[in-house]
Amino acid sequence: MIDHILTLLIFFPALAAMLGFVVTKDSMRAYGIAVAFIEFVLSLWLWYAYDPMISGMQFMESMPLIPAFGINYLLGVDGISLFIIILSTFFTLIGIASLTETRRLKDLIITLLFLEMTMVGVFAALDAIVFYVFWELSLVPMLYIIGAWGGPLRIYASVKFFLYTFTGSLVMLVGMLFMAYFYYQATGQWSFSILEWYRLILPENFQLWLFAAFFLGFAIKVPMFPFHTWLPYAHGQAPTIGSVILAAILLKMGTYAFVRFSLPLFPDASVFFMFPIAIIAIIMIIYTAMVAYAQEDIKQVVAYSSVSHMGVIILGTFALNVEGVSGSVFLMLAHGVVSGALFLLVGVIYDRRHTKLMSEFGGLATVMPRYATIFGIMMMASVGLPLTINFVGEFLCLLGFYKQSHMLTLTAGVAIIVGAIYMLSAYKKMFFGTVTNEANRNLKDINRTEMLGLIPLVIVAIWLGIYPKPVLEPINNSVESVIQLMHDKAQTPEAKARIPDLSGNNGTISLQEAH
Amino acid sequence: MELYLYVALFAPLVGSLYAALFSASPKSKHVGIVASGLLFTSFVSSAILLSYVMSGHIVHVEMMTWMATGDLYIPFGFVVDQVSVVMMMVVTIVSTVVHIYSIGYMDHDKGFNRFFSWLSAFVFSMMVLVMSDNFAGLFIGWEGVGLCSWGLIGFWYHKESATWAANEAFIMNRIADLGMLIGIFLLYWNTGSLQYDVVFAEIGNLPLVVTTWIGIFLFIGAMGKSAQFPLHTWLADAMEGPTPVSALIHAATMVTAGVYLVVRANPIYDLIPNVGLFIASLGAFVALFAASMALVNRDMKRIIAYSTLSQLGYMFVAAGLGAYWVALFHLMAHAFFKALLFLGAGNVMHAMHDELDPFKMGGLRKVMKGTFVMMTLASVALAGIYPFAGFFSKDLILEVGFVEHHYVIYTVLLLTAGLTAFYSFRLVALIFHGEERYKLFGIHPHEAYKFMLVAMSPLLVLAMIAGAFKMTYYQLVISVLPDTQYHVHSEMTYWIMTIGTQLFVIAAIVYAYKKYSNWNSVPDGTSAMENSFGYKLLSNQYYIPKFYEEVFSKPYLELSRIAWKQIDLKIVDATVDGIANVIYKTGENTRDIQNGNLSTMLRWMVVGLVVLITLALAFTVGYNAVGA
Amino acid sequence: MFEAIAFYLFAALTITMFTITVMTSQALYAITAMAAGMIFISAFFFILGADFLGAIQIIVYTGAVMALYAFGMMFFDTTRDVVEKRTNPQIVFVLGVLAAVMVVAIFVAPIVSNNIQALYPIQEGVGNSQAVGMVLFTKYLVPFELAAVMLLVAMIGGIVLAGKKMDKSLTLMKEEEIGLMDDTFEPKAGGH
Amino acid sequence: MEVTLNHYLVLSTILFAIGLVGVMRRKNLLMLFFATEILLNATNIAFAAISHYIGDLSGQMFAFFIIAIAASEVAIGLGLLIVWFKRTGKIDLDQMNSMRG
Repeated sequence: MIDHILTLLIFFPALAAMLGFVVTKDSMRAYGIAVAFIEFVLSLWLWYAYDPMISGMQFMESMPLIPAFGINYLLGVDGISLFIIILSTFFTLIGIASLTETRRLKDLIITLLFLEMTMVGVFAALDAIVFYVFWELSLVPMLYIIGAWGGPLRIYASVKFFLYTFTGSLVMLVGMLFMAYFYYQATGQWSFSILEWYRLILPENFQLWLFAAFFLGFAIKVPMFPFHTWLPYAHGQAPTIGSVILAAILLKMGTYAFVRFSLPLFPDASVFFMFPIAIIAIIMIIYTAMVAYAQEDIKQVVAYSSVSHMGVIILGTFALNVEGVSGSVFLMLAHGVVSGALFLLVGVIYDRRHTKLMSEFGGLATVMPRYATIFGIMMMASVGLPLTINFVGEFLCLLGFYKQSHMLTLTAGVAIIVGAIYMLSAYKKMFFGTVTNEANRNLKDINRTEMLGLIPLVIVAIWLGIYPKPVLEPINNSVESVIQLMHDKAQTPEAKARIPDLSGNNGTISLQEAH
Repeated sequence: MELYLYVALFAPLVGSLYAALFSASPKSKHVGIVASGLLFTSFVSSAILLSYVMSGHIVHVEMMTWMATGDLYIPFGFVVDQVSVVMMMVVTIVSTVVHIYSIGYMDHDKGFNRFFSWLSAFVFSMMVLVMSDNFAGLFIGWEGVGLCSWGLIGFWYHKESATWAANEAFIMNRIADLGMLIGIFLLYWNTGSLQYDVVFAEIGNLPLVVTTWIGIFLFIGAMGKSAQFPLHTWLADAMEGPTPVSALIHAATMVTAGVYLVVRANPIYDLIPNVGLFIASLGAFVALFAASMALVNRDMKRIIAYSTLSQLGYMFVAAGLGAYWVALFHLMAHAFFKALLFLGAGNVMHAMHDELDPFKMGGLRKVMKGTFVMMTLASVALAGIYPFAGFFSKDLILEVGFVEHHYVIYTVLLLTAGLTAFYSFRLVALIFHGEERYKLFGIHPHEAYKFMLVAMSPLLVLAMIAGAFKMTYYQLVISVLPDTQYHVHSEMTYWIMTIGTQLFVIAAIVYAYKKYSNWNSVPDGTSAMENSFGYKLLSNQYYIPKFYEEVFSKPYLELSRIAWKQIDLKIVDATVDGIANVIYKTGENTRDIQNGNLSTMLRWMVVGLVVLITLALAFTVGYNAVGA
Repeated sequence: MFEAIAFYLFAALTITMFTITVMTSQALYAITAMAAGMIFISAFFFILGADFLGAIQIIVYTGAVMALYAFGMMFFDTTRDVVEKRTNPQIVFVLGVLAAVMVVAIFVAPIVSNNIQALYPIQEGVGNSQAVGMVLFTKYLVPFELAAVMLLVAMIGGIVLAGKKMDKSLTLMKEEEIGLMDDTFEPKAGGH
Repeated sequence: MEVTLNHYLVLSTILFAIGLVGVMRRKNLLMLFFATEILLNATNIAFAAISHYIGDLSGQMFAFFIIAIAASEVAIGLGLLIVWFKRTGKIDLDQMNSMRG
């Protein structure tokens, strides 16, 4: 069973979702929680069985799909993808457990389970086509969630979300096909296996074009400035669960793909584009933080803060050293936990008041102390206070990028200031002061169901902030092999200089050998 | 000894968590008692560690790994050496006193339990800050105290001014923290580690320019925490918090973290005397600058806050001039008498029902004997009168300035010493002497609980006798800090200086008493002095808060609005929608082709045919041209 | 010389006839002109030595196709003038001429013609019909059979389409009635 | 005065253009059918001519099949036309806009 655990992880939720159609409405919720829980336990088992000392792919599965074109059903996890998979199953569980939606609950849970399949699939896929299929499939349940359970502008938002990301990924598909074609030209046989592609050393000008093609697909997904505008709409209109999954997992697909594809495939191009991308990332960080500060809707604040944090992740990724990339992978998890929790928290208040405007609130700390406390903890995590999960990631990202550029990091570091500004002012508007709105006077504090979803997140946010080692270590080992691979493949002298050479200071096996 | 270290470190945390458990429930006295008890335990452990360290040992433990990736390795490591143990003693003594005092002070507050949770959490963060053996751990404590300061300034969160001040403090500190973070990055990439011992061993090998930058960035961090100009405005506003908080955080401990950082990083600053001189100059400037603002202020707590700021300036002068042990000594002495002063002010506030304007008080000496004595003695110590603590530490700083031939700094500090004495006794005179103006406002003052006064007494004792420990202290810390002696060259000069300073200070005190001890009216803003330019300038804090408001806060908000409404919605998003619209409109327009009219379709078919044929022709011609 | 005269003569005739077909507003003129044009075209086939094709042309077009059109026209009111739309006649002609010019340009340019080689050369001493037959029943047997089937299908289709319910005037029936009729596939009792 | 392949091709093109003009300007479906016949015949001439000048029978074969197709087209087309006429009473092209997009 452990040999096929990835297949199991991918298709178990889908099968369960199929079965879900025959489950009665009343027991659907319990059924959904049970399935998500089993899936989560399976993913924990995956972690348990994972050997953190091996940097290469583990639990690999392969099955030919279209042998003539080298398309295989190829799965595997390493330290980079392992935790994002666990995060996906974790958030699906939390999301289903804390569902407060009453309209067509059954459909919603089935959709979520399908979504879980696509998410796990994306992160476990090692074949570009399989990856692409899951990548695109993930749009469908999300489209449905926003379009069916969303706010008044849901159709606009969902169509925008779909078309925007779809356009980007089509360009990415072209890139993938070209990549396979180059592989064919170089070796005489077709392959879409990412690990096979890793071995390919492309001429620099090819790398630039391919990098650009992949970049567009990933950047829209992340979303990077100036492709970010679909996100506020999607978040603004999506139901709570949609926002949670979107922020926690779906956005991570973009940054994950950068680490999985762009970096090891195109080391020279990565170095070439490092500074332009870093500048975009910095614009993202500061500009969206400012936009977040101007928002009147608490959910939009969280949405824009997501973009801002994604900027830090991108910056860390393009630090191109172990510290930065490990930090960015870690920050993906951290941001997933924190922004997911923040969206859940916004959902809590939305369920009670059916408004998200901050001006409607004020003085909530008196009425809902527990809610204010949890919100405060998560806000501080989002601001990046040490000993919370976000700090580890942000610190490493900035530390890593500092090696590449002093001035840019200094500018990017403004993140910790502007982040504090919008978050604290939003918190002040919502929780501090006296209760002025009569409707708020008798609000109920967090109930048990909501606690069930939020407490684990608080625990994770603090636990991994204090003791990130169990997660950081496997990430570090896998990232080291990626960086080493990049260094070995790099051709231009600048790339050789920018990407550190790690050989000799550790015994990790490079990806090629592992494969 | 490791056990004592852990007890000293984690007892406050346990207290905080214990209090947090009850934070939602109504006031329960046991919370305060347990928290204070645990703090006392921490104090006892620190004292045991002190005796151990005094015998020449150092306790260094590594609890566990925090972050490890690539070459980066950051553990949770703690070191108790001669410097940190001094800080630990200061922190635990003052915080134990403040905890016990708070049981009485916060007696009637609804958030009693919550208060203790925050307060103990603060002490824990402060302990982490001083005990850490690496810069990252220091940064944890650094941010931790910032967080607790935020929570405590905004403790009365229903007050707009309190929450505003809390956010201001946090954000200002964040600005400085960025500098500190950059300093840490520089250290890591140049020395490969963040451990103090490794860094300090390596620092000599670095190019001077790098060291300079490291020093500058770390000092920027210190500037924020210690509220040095231009990041000073938050400290006065932070007085919105409960008074024990002001005593503990904004006088005795947290604000001195910046000084501690410079003292701790003395091997770095020793290499860059230019930066050190800058630090000293800024310190001297802030000392005078803050003192001048305290002269006219009409808010009791703000006056003491400015005095804190001013004293921090003194400390930075000492630290900047390389007299690290002097800076640390003044830090210690200042912690005692300033905390005492604040707690006394707290008593007065309680008695006056949260009235802060000293002009509305007067004559409180009769009803508040204990507080009167304590505050007067604390003010004497602050003014630096022999044989109180302030004399030994503050005069030493003056001597340092003199001996190092920085006469400008020396003059400024001397002048400031006079101002300090003046405003301190202006305050004392206005509060405790003269007519009982509070009667006009129908207030019936009463003395604080007895146990609060008892709790304050250790501070009183320390404020009086701390100077006696000077040599012990000196012997202790020179094993870590550079042993710099400051002797004025001739005996004669020394005595002239000392006595001259004392006389100057006493003259200032007498003047203050004369001017204010018989004050009999509440100024209403009509007197000539209050309308003079100088007065207005000072009472508006040189218009700096207003300047920040106009130049930074408002434009930032405005810019944010523009970024959202104009750029994000009207440019970025509109472009995206525009592209979509172009495609949509194209479809809408070309839809006429598909109008179902077959004859139109036929025509289009012919158009297509013509186009295709043209293309075929063009390509064949082109092909032939190339082929030929 | 004779060939040239014949070519130009028939070319002129064909063009004239077809122009009339396209431009006239009288359906009867049009069909008559077209029938004539078809016959003139067969003349080209004879000139070109494709005797069999010429014969087929006359038989199929002037025999079968024209007869079909003639029968078809009986259903319609062909006596009145056909009103054509006059929205943008110049576009029509411009496009037509443009297409023609382009095609001519392609053909006249000696690009295509030089590169063509005979796959099935015309054998000497064998009559055209015989040669056609030989190629048609060897190389093009399957297409030929398919064409046969297609013609059969077309025939049956034509009969079914045109002959179905000749007694009904679908014009006077409502949409629903027609739909109903298609469903039942039987004429309603008491219909028209 | 020799008649070359190009003469035939030009003739064929001219006829084709006439057909195109007819296709475009006719609104009456029956007349449109005539125009399509012209188009088909124009190509037939080209095929036959090429066949002759190249010395290859394939051209004639194509013409042959085109004639077959033309015949089928007329049969089916007229059938449809009659059904349409019976339903609407018109054979006006502009009326047929049920395929409006």
